[in-house]
Amino acid sequence: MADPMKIRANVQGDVAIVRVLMAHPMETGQRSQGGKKVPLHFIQSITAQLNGTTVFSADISQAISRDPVFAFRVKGAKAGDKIVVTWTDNKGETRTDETTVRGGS
Amino acid sequence: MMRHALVAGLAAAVAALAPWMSASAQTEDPVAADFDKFRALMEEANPAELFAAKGEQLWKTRRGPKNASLEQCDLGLGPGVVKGAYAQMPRYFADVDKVMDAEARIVHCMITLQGYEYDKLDDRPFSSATKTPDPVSITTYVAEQSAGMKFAPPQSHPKEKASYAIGKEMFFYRAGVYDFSCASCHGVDGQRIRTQPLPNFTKPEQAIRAVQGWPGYRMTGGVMHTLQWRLNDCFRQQRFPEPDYASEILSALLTYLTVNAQGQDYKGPGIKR
Amino acid sequence: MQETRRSVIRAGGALALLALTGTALLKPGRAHAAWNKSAFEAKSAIDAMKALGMSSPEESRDIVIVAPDIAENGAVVPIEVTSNIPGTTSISVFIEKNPFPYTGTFGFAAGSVPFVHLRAKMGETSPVRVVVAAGGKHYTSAKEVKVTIGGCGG
Amino acid sequence: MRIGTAVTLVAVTALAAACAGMQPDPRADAIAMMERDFHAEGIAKMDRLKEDAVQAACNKYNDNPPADLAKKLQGEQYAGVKWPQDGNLLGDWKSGEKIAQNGRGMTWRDKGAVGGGCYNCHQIDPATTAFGTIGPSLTQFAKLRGYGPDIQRYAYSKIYNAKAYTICSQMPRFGHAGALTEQQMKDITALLMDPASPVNR
Repeated sequence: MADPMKIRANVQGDVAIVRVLMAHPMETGQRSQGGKKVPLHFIQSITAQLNGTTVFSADISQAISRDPVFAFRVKGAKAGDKIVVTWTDNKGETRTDETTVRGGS
Repeated sequence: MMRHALVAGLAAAVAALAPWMSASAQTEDPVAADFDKFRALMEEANPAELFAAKGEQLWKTRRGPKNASLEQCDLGLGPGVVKGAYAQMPRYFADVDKVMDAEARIVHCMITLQGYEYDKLDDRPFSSATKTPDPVSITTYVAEQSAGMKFAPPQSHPKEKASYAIGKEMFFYRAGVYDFSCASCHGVDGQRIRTQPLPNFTKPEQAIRAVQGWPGYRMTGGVMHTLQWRLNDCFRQQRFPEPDYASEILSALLTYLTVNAQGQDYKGPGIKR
Repeated sequence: MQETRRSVIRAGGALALLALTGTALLKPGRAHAAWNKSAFEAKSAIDAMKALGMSSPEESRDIVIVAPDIAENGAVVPIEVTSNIPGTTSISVFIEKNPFPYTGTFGFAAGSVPFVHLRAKMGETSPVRVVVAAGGKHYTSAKEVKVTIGGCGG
Repeated sequence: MRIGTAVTLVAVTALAAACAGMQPDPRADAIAMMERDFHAEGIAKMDRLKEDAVQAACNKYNDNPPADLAKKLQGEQYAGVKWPQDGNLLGDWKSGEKIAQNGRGMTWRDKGAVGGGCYNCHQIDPATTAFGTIGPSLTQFAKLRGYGPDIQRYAYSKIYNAKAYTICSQMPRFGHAGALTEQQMKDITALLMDPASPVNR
């Protein structure tokens, strides 16, 4: 099973900055190991929800770096709100993690 | 002392003879500044955190032949105390009567508390694209728990002083097919190898660069590396034989480097090129 | 031959687009179209944009791209995009000189700010092109990122 | 193997400690610890940790040995330079540039030497912008010093053994160490000395 994500969401003014770290090899299919090509293996889709409503989504290619990092900003989020992030990769593997929005800067 | 005077004299002479040198060092600065700016941007969300999270889990989970967690491991501040321990290592440990750096101590605890064998931990101790060894993740976790604290490796025990002295000798020891020492690259101000700037680790304000940012998430290959890996790779490029993983000589060299950097803030696990 | 293949791909794209309307209804979680295989497999940014239905986007100064002039390491190039165009619904990124230029589309809904931070692999020096969708139209801007081979061997 | 080494070294360390009890000797302790805590890997054998006379003098005197000792050692190093049998010191500067660019070789991952790594420390062809600053710039090397046989011999022997001129130079002794072949050293000499080389244009 995939390792958990690290999600941080901090309110700054009326916007919550959400930073997501994902553990994934993001193999391009071009890299060789022991004389063999490592097959294409990468996250394709990401969605993020704030209290159950989708606020951010992404479709990505294998060109996103290994252990992907994304940041996005959500208006109107308050301390205590729930952020849920899900990714799905090209092998159908998926992972969902959540965090609580923190107040302050 | 004499060495410093000599080196400073040489540097001054070189600068006087070759004015282009300082000029070219200056033209390189905007690029270095740009690198620093984007490094800072990346440090706001560093994949090293993923390894720290994994390391925390490994620290707290009962594992190994003895089915024990590492929560009784004494990193110098008492059994189980992780907060601030990394910034105060290497230090002397009475139970082994020697000085150990953080990773060496973690390996020691994995052996004594959990029953792992050194030979297995030593087999492939550095991260690869497909595997991050457990001590690397655990060291990352332990290091993260000292983020924002000042480096303060103790120098009160005679063995800690001896460790510093031995590390210093090691730093300046020239040998091997190319006659290199650590100081060949890191003993003079303002030099670079190819395009890479070379900090002078004999000076406190630059010595911090030996220990800052480690453990580091390497952009190349996207793997986590600790100071054990960094020193190993230094000796490889120095054309020396290979140092044993988590050995006392590496703890001594780390004592020398960390004491030189003492009093400066540790920012926590970093991102490396 | 090539022409035929392209029309097939285009037809595939159209089908996907049709399918999307259905999936969008089934999966309320998505803020934009389904993973567009033909766009992601396109070998040029222009072909990828065509597959995404982004023909002839308009140059815009309201797209801010923050990326290094020279990447320290092509394996991890940080890119931040902010769109100041009202009604922005998505930001798409194309690294023109990569073997597969289309890097991703980031969709914004329900109060999310049209901003994204991502990190991408770059094989060589290339323009990083951004296309923003807003109010049914497309806008574009680009920034060049130099990728050098550093290090000293040994 | 390791256990055997460890046991011997415990003895060595004990001995060192006994001596250290009288007078602290970090240098002896460091050498004993290195001998114990390093192991041979690939072509990098343990004998690489042993100082030769030059390294020992530089280590002992912080890279600044007494003048008479330095002079004696430099003479010995110069005497050890093996000159090409055919008497020709200049090879192909284009090949020399490639060797100068390549910094690989002689580590425990290598099978032997590959390049000279000259650019790691020196500016040479001004068109090659990725160069280090540990050594002086060699741009216009012969243009400034002359193209004659004396300077050719100086360049060749300096590459062969930099310690023949400056006993604690940071530059490796490429010929002495067997890291570069005679032909490679000729090619690098040509890079510095050939009037057609971009170094002198």
